[in-house]
Amino acid sequence: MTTERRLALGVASLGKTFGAVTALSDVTLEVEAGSVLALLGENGAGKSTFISLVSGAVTPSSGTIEISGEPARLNSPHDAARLGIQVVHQEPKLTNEGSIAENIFLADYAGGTGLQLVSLRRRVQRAETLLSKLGLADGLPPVTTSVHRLSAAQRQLVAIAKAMATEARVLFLDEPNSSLTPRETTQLWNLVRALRDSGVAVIVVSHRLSELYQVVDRVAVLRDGRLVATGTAAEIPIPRAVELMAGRQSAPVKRAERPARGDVVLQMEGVHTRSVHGVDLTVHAGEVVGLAGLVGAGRTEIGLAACGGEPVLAGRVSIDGRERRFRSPRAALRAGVVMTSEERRRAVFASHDVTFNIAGSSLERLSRLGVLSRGRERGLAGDWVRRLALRGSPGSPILSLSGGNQQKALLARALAVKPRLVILDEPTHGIDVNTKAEISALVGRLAAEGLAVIFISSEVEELLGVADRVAVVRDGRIVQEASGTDGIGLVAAALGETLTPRTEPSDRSGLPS
Amino acid sequence: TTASETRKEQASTLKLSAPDKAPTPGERPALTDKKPEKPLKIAIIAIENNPFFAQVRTGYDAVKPKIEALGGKVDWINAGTEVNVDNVGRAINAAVVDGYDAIASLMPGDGICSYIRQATGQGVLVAAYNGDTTCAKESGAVFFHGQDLRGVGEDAAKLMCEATKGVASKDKPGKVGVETESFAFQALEERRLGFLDSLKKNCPWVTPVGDGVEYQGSTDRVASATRDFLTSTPNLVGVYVTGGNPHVAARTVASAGKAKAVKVIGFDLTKENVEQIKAGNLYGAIDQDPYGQSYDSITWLYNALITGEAPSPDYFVPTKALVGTADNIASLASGK
Amino acid sequence: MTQRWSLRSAFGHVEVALVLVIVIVAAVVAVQVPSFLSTANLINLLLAMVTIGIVALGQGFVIMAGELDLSVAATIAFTAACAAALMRDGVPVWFAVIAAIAIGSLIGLVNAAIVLGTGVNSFIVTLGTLSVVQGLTLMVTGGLPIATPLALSDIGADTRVAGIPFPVIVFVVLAIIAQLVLVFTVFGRRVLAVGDNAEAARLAGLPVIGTKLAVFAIAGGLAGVAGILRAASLGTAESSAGTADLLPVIAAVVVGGASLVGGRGSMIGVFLGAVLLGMVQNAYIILKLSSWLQLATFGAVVVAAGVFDQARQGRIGWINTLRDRRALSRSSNAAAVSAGTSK
Amino acid sequence: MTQRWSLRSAFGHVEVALVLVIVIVAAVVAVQVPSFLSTANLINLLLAMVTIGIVALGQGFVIMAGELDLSVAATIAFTAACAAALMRDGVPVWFAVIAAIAIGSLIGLVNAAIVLGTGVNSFIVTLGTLSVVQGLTLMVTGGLPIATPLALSDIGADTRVAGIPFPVIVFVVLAIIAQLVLVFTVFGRRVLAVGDNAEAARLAGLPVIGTKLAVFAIAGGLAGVAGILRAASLGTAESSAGTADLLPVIAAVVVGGASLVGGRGSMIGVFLGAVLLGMVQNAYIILKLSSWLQLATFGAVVVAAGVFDQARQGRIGWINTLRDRRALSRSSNAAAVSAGTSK
Ligand SMILES: Nc1ncnc2c1ncn2[C@@H]1O[C@H](COP(=O)(O)OP(=O)(O)OP(=O)(O)O)[C@@H](O)[C@H]1O
Ligand SMILES: Nc1ncnc2c1ncn2[C@@H]1O[C@H](COP(=O)(O)OP(=O)(O)OP(=O)(O)O)[C@@H](O)[C@H]1O
Ligand SMILES: [Mg+2]
Ligand SMILES: [Mg+2]
Repeated sequence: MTTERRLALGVASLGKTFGAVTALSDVTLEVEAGSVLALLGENGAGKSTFISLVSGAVTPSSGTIEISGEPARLNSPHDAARLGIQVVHQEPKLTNEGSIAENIFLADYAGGTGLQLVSLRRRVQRAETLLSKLGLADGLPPVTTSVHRLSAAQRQLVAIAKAMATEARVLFLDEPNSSLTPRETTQLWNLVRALRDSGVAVIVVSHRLSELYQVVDRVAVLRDGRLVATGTAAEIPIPRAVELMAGRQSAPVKRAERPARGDVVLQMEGVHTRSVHGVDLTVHAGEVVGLAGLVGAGRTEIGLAACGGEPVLAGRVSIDGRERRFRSPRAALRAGVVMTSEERRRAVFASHDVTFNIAGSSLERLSRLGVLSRGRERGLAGDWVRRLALRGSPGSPILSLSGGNQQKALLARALAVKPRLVILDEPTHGIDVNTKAEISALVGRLAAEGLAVIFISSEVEELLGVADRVAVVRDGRIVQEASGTDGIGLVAAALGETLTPRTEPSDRSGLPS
Repeated sequence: TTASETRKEQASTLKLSAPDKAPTPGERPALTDKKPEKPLKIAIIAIENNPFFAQVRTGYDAVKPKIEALGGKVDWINAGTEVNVDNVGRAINAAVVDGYDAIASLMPGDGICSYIRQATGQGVLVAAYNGDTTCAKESGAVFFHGQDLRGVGEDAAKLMCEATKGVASKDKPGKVGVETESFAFQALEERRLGFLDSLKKNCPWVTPVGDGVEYQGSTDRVASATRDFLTSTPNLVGVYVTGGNPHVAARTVASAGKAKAVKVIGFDLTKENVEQIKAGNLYGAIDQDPYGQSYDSITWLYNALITGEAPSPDYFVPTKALVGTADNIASLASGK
Repeated sequence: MTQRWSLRSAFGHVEVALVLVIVIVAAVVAVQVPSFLSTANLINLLLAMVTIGIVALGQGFVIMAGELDLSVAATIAFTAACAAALMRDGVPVWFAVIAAIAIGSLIGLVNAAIVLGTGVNSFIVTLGTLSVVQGLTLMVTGGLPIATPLALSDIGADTRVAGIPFPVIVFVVLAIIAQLVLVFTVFGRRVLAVGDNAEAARLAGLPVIGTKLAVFAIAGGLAGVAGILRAASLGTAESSAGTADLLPVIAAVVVGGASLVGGRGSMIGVFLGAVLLGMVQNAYIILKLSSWLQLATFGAVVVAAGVFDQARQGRIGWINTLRDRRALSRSSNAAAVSAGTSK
Repeated sequence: MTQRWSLRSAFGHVEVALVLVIVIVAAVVAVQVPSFLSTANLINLLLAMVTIGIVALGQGFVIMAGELDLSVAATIAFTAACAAALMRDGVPVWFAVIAAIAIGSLIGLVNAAIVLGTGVNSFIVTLGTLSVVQGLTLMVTGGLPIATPLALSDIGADTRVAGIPFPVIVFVVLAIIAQLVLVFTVFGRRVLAVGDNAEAARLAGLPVIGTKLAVFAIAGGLAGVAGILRAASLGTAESSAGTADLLPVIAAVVVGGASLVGGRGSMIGVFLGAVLLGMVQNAYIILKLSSWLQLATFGAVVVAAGVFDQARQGRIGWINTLRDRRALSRSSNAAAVSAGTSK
């Protein structure tokens, strides 16, 4: 497209080690201005590390970085920002007490003595203008709302707006769509295209390859911290990319055959919570029920109501035919009901290792008379590390794991209690394609063994791949149920959106400007 | 008006006539039998959470009905739980606002004088008791009734010299461990420094172990410091405690079996201290007549309000420094 | 829901909640002792909290930035002692005043340098420096008070402007400035952002180190101001003035609604927190409460202020649930009626 | 890199780091005064820290569970006073001892109930109850110490088993039990999990409320144990409303390596933290340090222990950065050479 090739970013022999772990080694890569690069790789491949290095958040152990053709020495994120590098981090980095507007313009506070005055009113106006320009205003409450009142997806929107608030030359998006629904993702891709056309280099990390391929020009694949391939999206189509990421051919995951569904495990009748209004839901043993819905629809809340995480204000929740009034998730756990959280940072025990994190819900089972058997604890953790192909040893600190692997540990925590019913809230949030398929398969297998599963996801395709039935949630109510392969249309329709047909990677049309 | 101006104007506000002679310490002063012409009230500012102040309280309890029989009013104002300038100052201010005609105030340190100046500036009669003497006079306080702190520190040293006669001498020098409640609390520093000075003068062969240690109101640390002195100093002959709880030191020395060799000296004849003196563990304690600190001060304030007469030509009216030792403790204790 | 919202907007700020608590306490006391509300007493009450209050403003910045500074309690006495020693040695008063504030800031900077340079929790660092500064005070004073010159008392409690003691004016002015700085300047926003999420602040390019250095320096400097004002009022620099101020200073900040983990707070809240504590102390003297009641009352008010703040924010989970349940059963009765008709 | 790793595994635990600091301090002191290492002195040193140490074990549980309990400082005196009053009134000694521990636990439960029921930060709640409990102590004692019967001194400092004072044995045994509980029991795990991330623990089905109730009850109960042992050793229950034990108790826990935000810590660390503090206090008597040096040394050791712990964990950012940068410049020089040849 552009005749003169302008390099926005170039790195040579970039590497990073954390203690004994090599997160990235010898990566040499160039990104042109005005292009979108997909950075692909399995969990722990080094994608986030790459971004941290190039955005000045972490000092590289080796290698050089050039920004716009100039060698750059990045001592801080501030240095990188001055050179036009903006990042949407995998975990949104926001201040909790700050308002949406304040977070969007947080970088305004970066320079100067600090004695400049701030105008609250102007900041609010600018934030409103920016959000509506970006088309993100609909998904968010008023810009004066504190961030701690937002859901994970809403926080992600704020983080995106924050990165867009400054003129960027290089924009990194680390899993920007991981909790977004298709509609918001489409919106985001439109933004990305517009930026690309104005000459920005955009580097996107995402495990939702089919969504991602709607927008990318080039693809770079990392495996075990090394760059294994680069090419145009046409040269490396999705199946090839998946192969490169894994380093092997991946067998297509077959949907496990399940016996006919068993007895009713969970029955919710007219359940009300703060933001759920009269939900009826039945889940049988051996059945996977998906919950679909837009951001803030109330899917998490339904799960919490079922597992004692949120007080049920009215209605009945029965497990195995007995009415239960769980006062806490602990009571639910005793009855065989567990839930995994959609938000990693609210779920991990950050100062402890993988074993501690996996064994968290199973302590009683691993102990006699209150004394813990550390051998059995290690055994349990080791088992699950193997079963989920978790990359990291049972003894490694949980925070040293990549995001996806942390997610696996949390999944293991829930499954290790051998529940009757498991509620998985965005369990594949940030998990790579192969693992996602593995998790889907695992869920299928467990269901086949008689487990009842509620599977909450904002990815409709995934839901239809794993669920026997999908319930669509809107405004705290179940508005539709669908099953079967043609359910996708129904669900999409119920969500009030048309799933965009997969656009060709080279397609450049449809830019709103 | 700035403060420096006001301060210069002071001292002229209160005019009392002085009697010819100072009262004899120890005897309880007589209360005038005149009734007040208009309602009159006197406050004593104190705290209430330790054995010493419990004794002060008994003096107050004794004098209160006598004055109230005459038609006056006396109140005990709790300044808080800790004797410090902020607490006592706050209480003085509150008493002034509350319309007291006279206040007997504790003296936690020089800083209190500015509050006294404020109070006397508003025509309130102020007396100082228990603590330091130097600046209250300039601030307009009518008298100070209490211990001469440096003086009793010196007395304590003399007592220590006497106590250690048998165990230390010119040829056989001895050590004394000093335990102070706080290195930064003025009254206790006077007691500590007076002790150290006088020790050097009176029996130079008995020398302190360093500057001493601070126990900050912790009985545990009185005990542990005593034990530490005992183990680390083979020729320890004495322990001197400037603040509360010398009985803990005495007990610790005794349980180490060193009561004969190591003499403990402290202040105040509280119940616990008396017991330890009787048991032969505490060599001596110097009393400061806590009963009189309240009883006498309040009496004199009432008299001054009615008769316009100060208790003494001197500003400083010392309390009787009774020294309680095994020899006289029986009679002292029964005399109370 | 709407009801909850209107309630919230009425008690929308910690300041309003505190003012309410203050009014209630004042009313209760004034009914017993009317002179409680006399101008003279109100001035006493403020005057008594000047030291704690000013230091609490500085501590407020530190706490809102996610740190804690225990050492300020010792800095008050140390700066005053240094200034008094300087004046005693013939240094001009104005210079000694500036020196005291500078020394306070310097101590703050040392604290910050240790915290930032080693990553040791500021609680531990300042627990250590608290003791070190107390030691230095003893070194300077030898444990005895140092008298300050008459000229210094021009900024002391005896100097009144329009009937209000000078230190009180300083306190009020500093509280207002602190609040303006916190809310309307970039620095203030940085403090809150850094205290809320230092990592987010760093990634957004905010000068985390500079901000933390500044808050500790401010806290030390304000301890210097408090020390000087106290010495000026008392005419002497005490060497004891020590850890008695430690807990009240922190109490004023947290009663004032600041979050102990940083990121949230108000300087007007700190001011009101100090006033509330001062008021309680004043009240129990006026009411002639016995020692044990003084202590118990003080403790109860601290807890009550905390509970009130939580209730105001609608953060007491079980109350919310109860209310929601009641509201729902009311509306579902109504719904059942209408459903019954429609069936 | 490998070198750093071997270093880390050698100093792998806070306990090892503390033992090293303790050995260094001991060596420095013993060089000056050999008798420092005498059995008698070592026993003194432990005995001096019994109260603080036992209470710090309880505080350790509370801090590791992500809370803080300031009130324990007052509970020590209160429980002792209650027990002494009961014994004075003829209640059997063993019963009074149990009562003291029960009363302590009860106070802990009240603290926990307020914290859990209202969501008010435990710092504020226990700042308040600290004062309330001090008040109750005065109410019970009237400000006067209460003598304890001779029989109680059987568990006091004068009773020795194999030459070691009984309270020291209790302290050591409690520390060992506490460590075993923390590391090997479900309860210990829960404490660490709840302190690390209470929300996560709740959703994972851990009994958050029960665990927090338990840690506060343990802290109160251990304060009761400490109170009784102190009364037994002194022969009297003090009524002093002082907070002299407040900061040392917290200092022992954090010097012992526990994270103040919860989730991490060791009871052996707490034990060693208390020993280190006791040792410093003992050392300056032995070394005859001047008053200001006593305070300054104490502070310096607290800071040094913190810094040492950080360094051991390789957490001092700028040291790491320096090392990384040096490694980088070495490797990028190499890279530049190879890049030069490839061009
Ligand atoms: N701070 C750290 N300390 C130790 N190891 C780390 C640290 N950060 C990352 N790693 C390791 O570096 C490797 C790369 O991690 P990175 O977060 O870059 O992966 P990623 O490709 O972003 O994975 P994901 O898709 O799961 O987000 C992983 O093995 C991870 O465990
Ligand atoms: N702590 C809270 N305070 C206020 N409102 C909340 C809170 N938590 C959730 N909500 C609101 O409750 C509603 C349902 O939220 P929920 O998290 O169940 O939705 P969801 O379907 O899981 O969506 P998401 O994609 O955001 O996770 C939303 O409108 C949300 O804003
Ligand atoms: Mg990542
Ligand atoms: Mg959700």
